[in-house]
Amino acid sequence: MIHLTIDGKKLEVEEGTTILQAAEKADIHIPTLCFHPLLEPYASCRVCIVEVEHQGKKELLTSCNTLVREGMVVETASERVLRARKLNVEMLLARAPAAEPVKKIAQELGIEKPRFEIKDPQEKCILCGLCVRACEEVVGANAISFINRGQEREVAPPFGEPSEACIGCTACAFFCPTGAITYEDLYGRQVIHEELNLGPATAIRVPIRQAVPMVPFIDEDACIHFKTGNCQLCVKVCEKEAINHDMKEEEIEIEVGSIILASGFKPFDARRIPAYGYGRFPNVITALEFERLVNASGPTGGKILLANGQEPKAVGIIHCVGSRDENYNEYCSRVCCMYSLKFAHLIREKTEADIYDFYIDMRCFGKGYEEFYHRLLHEGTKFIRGRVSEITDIPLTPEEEGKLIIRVEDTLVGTVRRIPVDMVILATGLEPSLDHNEIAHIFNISCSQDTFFLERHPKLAPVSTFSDGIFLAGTCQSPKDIPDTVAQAGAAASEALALADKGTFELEPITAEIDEKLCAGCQICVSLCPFNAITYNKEKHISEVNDALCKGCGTCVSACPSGAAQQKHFRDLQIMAEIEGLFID
Amino acid sequence: MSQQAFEPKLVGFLCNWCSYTGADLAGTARMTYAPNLRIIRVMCSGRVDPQFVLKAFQEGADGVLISGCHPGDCHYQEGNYKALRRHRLLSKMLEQFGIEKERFRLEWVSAAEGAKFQKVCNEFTEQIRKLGPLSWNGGKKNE
Amino acid sequence: MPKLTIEELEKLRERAKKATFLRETTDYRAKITVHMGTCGIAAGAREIMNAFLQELQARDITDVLLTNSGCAGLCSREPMATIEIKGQAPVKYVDLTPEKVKQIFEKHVLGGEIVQDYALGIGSEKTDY
Amino acid sequence: MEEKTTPTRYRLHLMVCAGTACVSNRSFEIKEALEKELKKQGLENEVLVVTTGCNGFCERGPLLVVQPGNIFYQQLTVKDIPYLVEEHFLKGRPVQKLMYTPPEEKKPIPVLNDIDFFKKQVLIALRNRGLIDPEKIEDYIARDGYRALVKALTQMTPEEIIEEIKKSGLRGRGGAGFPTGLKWEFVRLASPANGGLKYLVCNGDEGDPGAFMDRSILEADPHSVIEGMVIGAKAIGAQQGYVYIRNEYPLALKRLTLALEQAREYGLLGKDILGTGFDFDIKVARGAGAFVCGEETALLASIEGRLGEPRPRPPYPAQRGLYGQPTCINNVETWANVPVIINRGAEWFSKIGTKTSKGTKVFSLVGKINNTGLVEVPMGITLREIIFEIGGGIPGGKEFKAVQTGGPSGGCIPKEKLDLPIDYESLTEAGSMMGSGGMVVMDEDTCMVDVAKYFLSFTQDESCGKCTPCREGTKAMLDILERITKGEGTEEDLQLLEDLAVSIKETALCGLGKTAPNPVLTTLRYFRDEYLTHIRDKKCPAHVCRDLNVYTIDEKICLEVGHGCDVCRRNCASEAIIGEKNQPHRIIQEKCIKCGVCYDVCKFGAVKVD
Repeated sequence: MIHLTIDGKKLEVEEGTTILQAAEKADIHIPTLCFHPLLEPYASCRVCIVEVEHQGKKELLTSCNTLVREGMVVETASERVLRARKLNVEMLLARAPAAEPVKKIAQELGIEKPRFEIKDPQEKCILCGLCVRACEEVVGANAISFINRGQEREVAPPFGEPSEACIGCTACAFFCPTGAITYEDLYGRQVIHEELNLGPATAIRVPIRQAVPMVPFIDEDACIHFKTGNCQLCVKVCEKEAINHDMKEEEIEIEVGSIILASGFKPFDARRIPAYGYGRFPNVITALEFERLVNASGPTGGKILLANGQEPKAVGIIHCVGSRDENYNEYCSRVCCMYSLKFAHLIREKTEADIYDFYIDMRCFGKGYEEFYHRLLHEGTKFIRGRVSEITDIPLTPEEEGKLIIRVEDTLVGTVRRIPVDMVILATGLEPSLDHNEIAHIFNISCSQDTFFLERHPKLAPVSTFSDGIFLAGTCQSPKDIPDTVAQAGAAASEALALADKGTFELEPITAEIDEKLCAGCQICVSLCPFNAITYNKEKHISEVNDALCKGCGTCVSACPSGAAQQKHFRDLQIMAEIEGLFID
Repeated sequence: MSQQAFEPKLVGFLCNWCSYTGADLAGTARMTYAPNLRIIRVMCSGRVDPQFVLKAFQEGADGVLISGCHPGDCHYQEGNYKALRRHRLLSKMLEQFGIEKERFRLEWVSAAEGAKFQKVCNEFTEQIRKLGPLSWNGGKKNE
Repeated sequence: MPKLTIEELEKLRERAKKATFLRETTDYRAKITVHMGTCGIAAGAREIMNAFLQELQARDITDVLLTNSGCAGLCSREPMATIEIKGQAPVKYVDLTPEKVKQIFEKHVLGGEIVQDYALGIGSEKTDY
Repeated sequence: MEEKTTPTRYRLHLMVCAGTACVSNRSFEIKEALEKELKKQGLENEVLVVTTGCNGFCERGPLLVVQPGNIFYQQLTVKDIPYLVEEHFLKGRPVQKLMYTPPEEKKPIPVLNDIDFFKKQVLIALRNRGLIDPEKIEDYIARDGYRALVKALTQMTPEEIIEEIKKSGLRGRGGAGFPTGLKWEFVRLASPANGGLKYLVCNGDEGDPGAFMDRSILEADPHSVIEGMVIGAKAIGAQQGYVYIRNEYPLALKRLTLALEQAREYGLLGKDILGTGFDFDIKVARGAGAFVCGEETALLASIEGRLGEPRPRPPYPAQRGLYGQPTCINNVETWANVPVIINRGAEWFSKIGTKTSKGTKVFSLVGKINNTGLVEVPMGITLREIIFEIGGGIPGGKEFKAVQTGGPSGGCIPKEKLDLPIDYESLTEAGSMMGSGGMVVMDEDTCMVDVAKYFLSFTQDESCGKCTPCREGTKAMLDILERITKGEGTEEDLQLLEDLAVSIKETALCGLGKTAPNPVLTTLRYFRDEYLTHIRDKKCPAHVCRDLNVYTIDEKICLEVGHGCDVCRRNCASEAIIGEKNQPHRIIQEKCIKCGVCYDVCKFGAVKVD
C-alpha cells in the first residue's frame, strides 16, 4: 500500500495505481481528454496534468500515466497546474472549436475565446488518438493511424485510401469523444443502422426485450474478438467475470424418456411476393416489424412513425400474405386475422390514421374473437374484402402523390380500387422453422402435406407422433395461436408425464422371435437388425431376439432362410393366409 | 372376358407408418381411387418377404405393389432400403419367370401423401389393365 | 576469412601496426633523407630511394624514417643521402649507388658505424630525431 | 590462418579526408588525381593513398595529411595535384601555398598539430580520426581496436564492466547526460518479459541543424561504435543490437554496413565472439529523417516499424523498450567512448573533464566562425577557448554576439557567458543544454528574434504532433514571433510568448517539446531588449527582419560620390526608386518591397538601411 496526499486528502492506494485513479477514489475530479479507462494511457492531451511533489522535487506530471509513489504530494488544481492546463485547453479549443468536451473543460476553466488562430471553426478532432488506439489495442485491426507530423497530423487509413484492414466495427467512432468520426465517413464500409432494422446493434445483446431467459449473448458474427482475436473489452468491464470468449458450443447428451418438440415457426418471407414491394418501399413493413415499432422499448419508443419520422395518415393492413395462396402456402396461418385486428386497434389508439384492412375471409374463431372484430367494425376500420394485387408508388392522381397505392379488387363492390396509404403492414403467415426437415429426420417423424410435423392421429393422438415418446406442441405441428399452443403444450406435457409417472413402458407386441429348433445359426438376421436386438448365442449356436430392443419391423423375418425367425402377429403363415384370402372371390 | 371388362387384381403391401397411413389419409380425405388394390398391412416394407410377392402372383394377382416410407424416413431406420434391394433382385427374377417387371412396383408414399397414394393406385391399375391378366400359376400344379 | 581467435587477433594487430606505423610513430631511431632535387633524380636518386626502401622492407624495420628532401646544394656529388642517428650528428653520403646503400644501411643505420669512404662530411649539430 | 609476408613498406601515407564534407568538396577526385599522378611519377610503390574519415577541419576541405610528419594540406583542387606530387612527394619540398595560413597571418603552418584548431583538442571518441581508413578493419585493429573487447570478454565480468563505466563518470552524449553506467546497470538488472531478449540500441539519429558528430564518427571510425556496443552487450546481457541511422547519411550507412560485415567475418560479431561463447549481433535500422525519432521512445517505435512518436515515460526503455523488452539505448559518441575507457581505465578517463562531467565532448562548430568543423574538447573548456582559439574567432572582424548550443533544443548563450566552463550542468544553468553537441556561433549581424524564430520553426515543423503543448504551442509561439518580426507584435504578445514557453517546457510529453522553447526562453533572458526594439520601435537592430527595414538614399553621397550612377534604379524590381543619371536618387517608401537589392548594388554606400 502506498500513502500519498492529493489536494490535502490523505490516501492509501495500491501500488501500481495511477494518480488519476487515486484521485477518482478520493472523489477529486481531474479533467481528461485523451484518457479512456479501457485503453492504455497515452498522455497526449496534457490536460490531466497535476503538480507533484516527491522527494523535494516539484514538477508537473500527467496524472493518467504517472504511478503513485510513497509520500507523494499531489495538487490537482494549483496555480501552476491551472495556468498550464488552461493554456493547453485554450490551444485545443483553437484547434477544434467544435469539440464539445473541450468546450466544456474550457468553460470550467473560464476560457471564453482562444487567443490563438482558429483554422477551422467546424473542426472537432482533437487528435487525442482514442480512435487509433481503439483500433490497435481493442480491435487489433490497425486500420487507422496518425499520418503526417505536427500541425498536419491527422487520423487516416494508410495512404488515405479505404483500408482493407478495416472490419467496419465502428469502435473508432464509439471511442471518439468529440464525434469527429462518423459512420458514414468510414468510406462507405459502414452500414447505417436503419430505423426499422431489426438487425444487431451491438455484438452483445439480448435477442429481444421480452426474451426468456433474459440473458445477453455474444453474436459471433458481429463480435470484434471473433474477427481479430482482440478487444475483449466486455471481459474487462464485467465485474462479475461472467464473460468467457473461449466458451464453445458443446454437445450435451441427456438421457430422457420422452421428448416434446416445440420447434416453432418462421414468418413467411414477404420478399417472395415482389408485387407487394417489401424491401423496396421503406414503409411496407411486416407484422413483426410493426410489432417492434409499436413496442414501447422499440426504436421509436412505441410511436407509430414512417421511415421519415412522420406519423402515417393512412395505413393498410394486408391479410393472408403467404397464406391461403396456391403460389405460396395453401393453408390458413390462423393467427394473422386476429393480430391484424389488434394492429388496426393499436393504430386507431395511437394515431389519427385511416385504417384499411384487406381480407379474404375474416377468421375469428376463438373465444371473444368475433366480438373483437365487431368492436373494430364500430371503431371505423375500413374492411375491404379482396386480395391485394399490387402495391405501387407510381401515382395516377394528385392525391396519390408521395403515397403507396394499394391495388385491390373489392369483391364486395366488384370493382378494382386504388387506395393510397402511407404505411402498409403485411400480415405474413407462418411457415415451419428453417431446420424443420432436419428435426423431422433426427426424430424420425413425418411431416404432413403442409410440411408441418404430422401427429399420430388428428383426433385420437393429436400430440403424439409415430415415434414412441416423442410429442408435439405448438406451431411446429400446425399454425396456431397462443391459446391453442398452450393447450397443446399442456397435452404434450401430460402425455410425457404419464409415461414418466407410470414408470413402465408398453412395448409393441409385434416383435420378432426365433425358433431355437429351426435356427441354423447363420446370423443373417444379426447383421440385418438395425436395433442390435438380435445376438448370437455361441453356446447354443443360435440367434436370439431381445424383446426389449426389438421394434418389430420384421426385416429379419423376411430374410431368415430357415424360417426360424417369425414376427408375432405378422407370421409368414398369417400373411400367406391373408394373401390367399384376398383371392377368394 | 373382354379387355374392357378386365379388372386387374392387385396386391399392395403397405408399411404401417407411411403408406398405410397415407392410404388412410386418402380415405379420410375422401379421395376416390381404383378399388383394384387389395391392401396387406405390414409393419415395414422391409418385412415383405419375396415369398409373399410370389405367393400373390401365384394366387392370381396381376400386379403387386410394395409401398414404404421415403428413403431416410423409415420408422425402423432402414427397412425401406432392404425392401428396395429386394425389389430390384425380385424384379429380375420375375422377368425370368416371364412376369413383366411392370407388374411389380415399389413406391414411396409418406403419411402425408394421400394424393400420391391415390395417383399411384390409379396409375398402377391402368398400367396393369393395359398389360392384361397374368394367369401365372407359379409352378403350382394345374388343378 | 575464417573467424578469429584472440591469439589470431593479436597477430593480426601486429601485422596491421607494421603497415600503418608511419602514420603515428614520431619516435624514430634514425632518419634517412634522400636528396631528390632535379639534379638528384637525374643522377639516380630514385634508385637510391628504392634501395633504402627495399632494405627497410626486407628487414621489416619500423623505427627508421625514410624521407626525401630537395636539392642539398652539391649537385655534382648527387645522388646524396643524409643519415641521422638519434643523438648523433648527421652524416651526408655522396655519389651513391644501390650497392653503397646496402653497405651504408648495414653498417651505419643498423650498426651505428659511419662508412667513412662514402661520407662527405659529418655535421656538427646533433639531431633529436 | 595463413601468415602473410610483411606488408609493403611505403615511404609516405597520404591521408585524404573522405568525410561527407570533404567528399562533397570532391575529395574522391583528389584521391584519384593523386593516384594517377603518383603512378605517372612511378611513386605508386613508395607512396600510399589512404581515405580517412572526417578530419574535423571541414571549413578547409578537401584535406590531405601527409604522414609521417603530419603535414597538413588544405583546400586542394585537382589542379594542384601534379605540382604537389612532384614537389613534395617526389622532390621532398613541401608546398607552402597549399598549407593552412590562419587569417590575419602571413606564414603558413605546415604541421597539423601546430594549428590552433587542432592544438586544444583532446581526442577520445575521435581518437582514430585521420589515422585510419574506416573501410579497413585492419587499420582499426592496428590502433588497438578490439583490444578492449578482448579484455571485456576474457578478463571482466559484466558487473566489473558496469563498475568501470560507472567509475569513469561517462554520461550520455546524446543530450540529457544520464550516467551511462547506471543505465547499463538498470538494464542488466531488468528481466525480459516472456523469456525474451534484452536489446541494445545505438542512437545515430542526428537531427539538429548544423550538427554532424554522429555522422562523422560513424564515417570515420565505425568499428569503435561496434566495439563499444559489443562491450555494452556483454555488460547488460543483450544478444541483439540495433544501430538506428538516418538514411540521409549514405556514406555513414555504407561504412557502418561494411564494418559490420567485416566484424562478423572476423568473428567479432555474431555467434561465439572470439571463441568466448558470447553471442551478439547488430542490425542496422534506417530512419527516414524525422527529428523526433532521435527521442529514444520514438526511435524504438520507429525500429519496431510503428509511427515514430514518443510515448510517456516511465516505463523507461531500460524497463520496457524495444519490443517491450529491457533496452539500453546510447548515442553514437557514447558508444565510441566505451572501448577507450575499458582499455585505459576509468581512472584515466575520469581525470579529464570537470567534477560532474567527465571525458571529452565532440562539438560541431558552425555558423559565423572562421574554423567550422568538428572538434573534440575536454569537458570544462570554456566557450571562449572553443570559439576564439579552436574556432579562430569571428570572420570579417565582426563582433561575437551569441552561441547557440544543443541544437534546436538548446539555447543561446551571450558573450557575457563566454568564460563558462562547458559541462552538462553549466549549460543547463545558462538555459541551454549540452544536446548532442551542435554549436552555432552568431555574430553582430544576427537578429536574436530571427534566430529564435528559425529554431522554433524547425521544432514546430518536426514536432510529431502527439501532445498538445508541442503541436499547438510551438505553432502559437511561432505565430507570435512571426508577428514580432513583422513589426506587428505587442507587449502582451511577449507575455503570452513567455507563458507559452514556460508551459510547454513544463507540460510537453517528450524531450523535443520540453526543450523546444529553450531558444525563445534564452533569447528572452539574454536579449529581451532586442524583442522590445522589434515591438516598440518596430526596428530590427541587425536588419535581418526585412519587414522592419527602411531603406533610404543619402542624396549627398549619391550625388557627390556616386554621381547619381542610376544602378539602384535600374535594379529596383518594384520601381520604387526615382532619379536620373547624375542626379540624386530617392526611394518611394510606399512602393518599396524591402528586398534590399539597392543596398547590395550601391557601390558608394549611399543606400542606408534603418
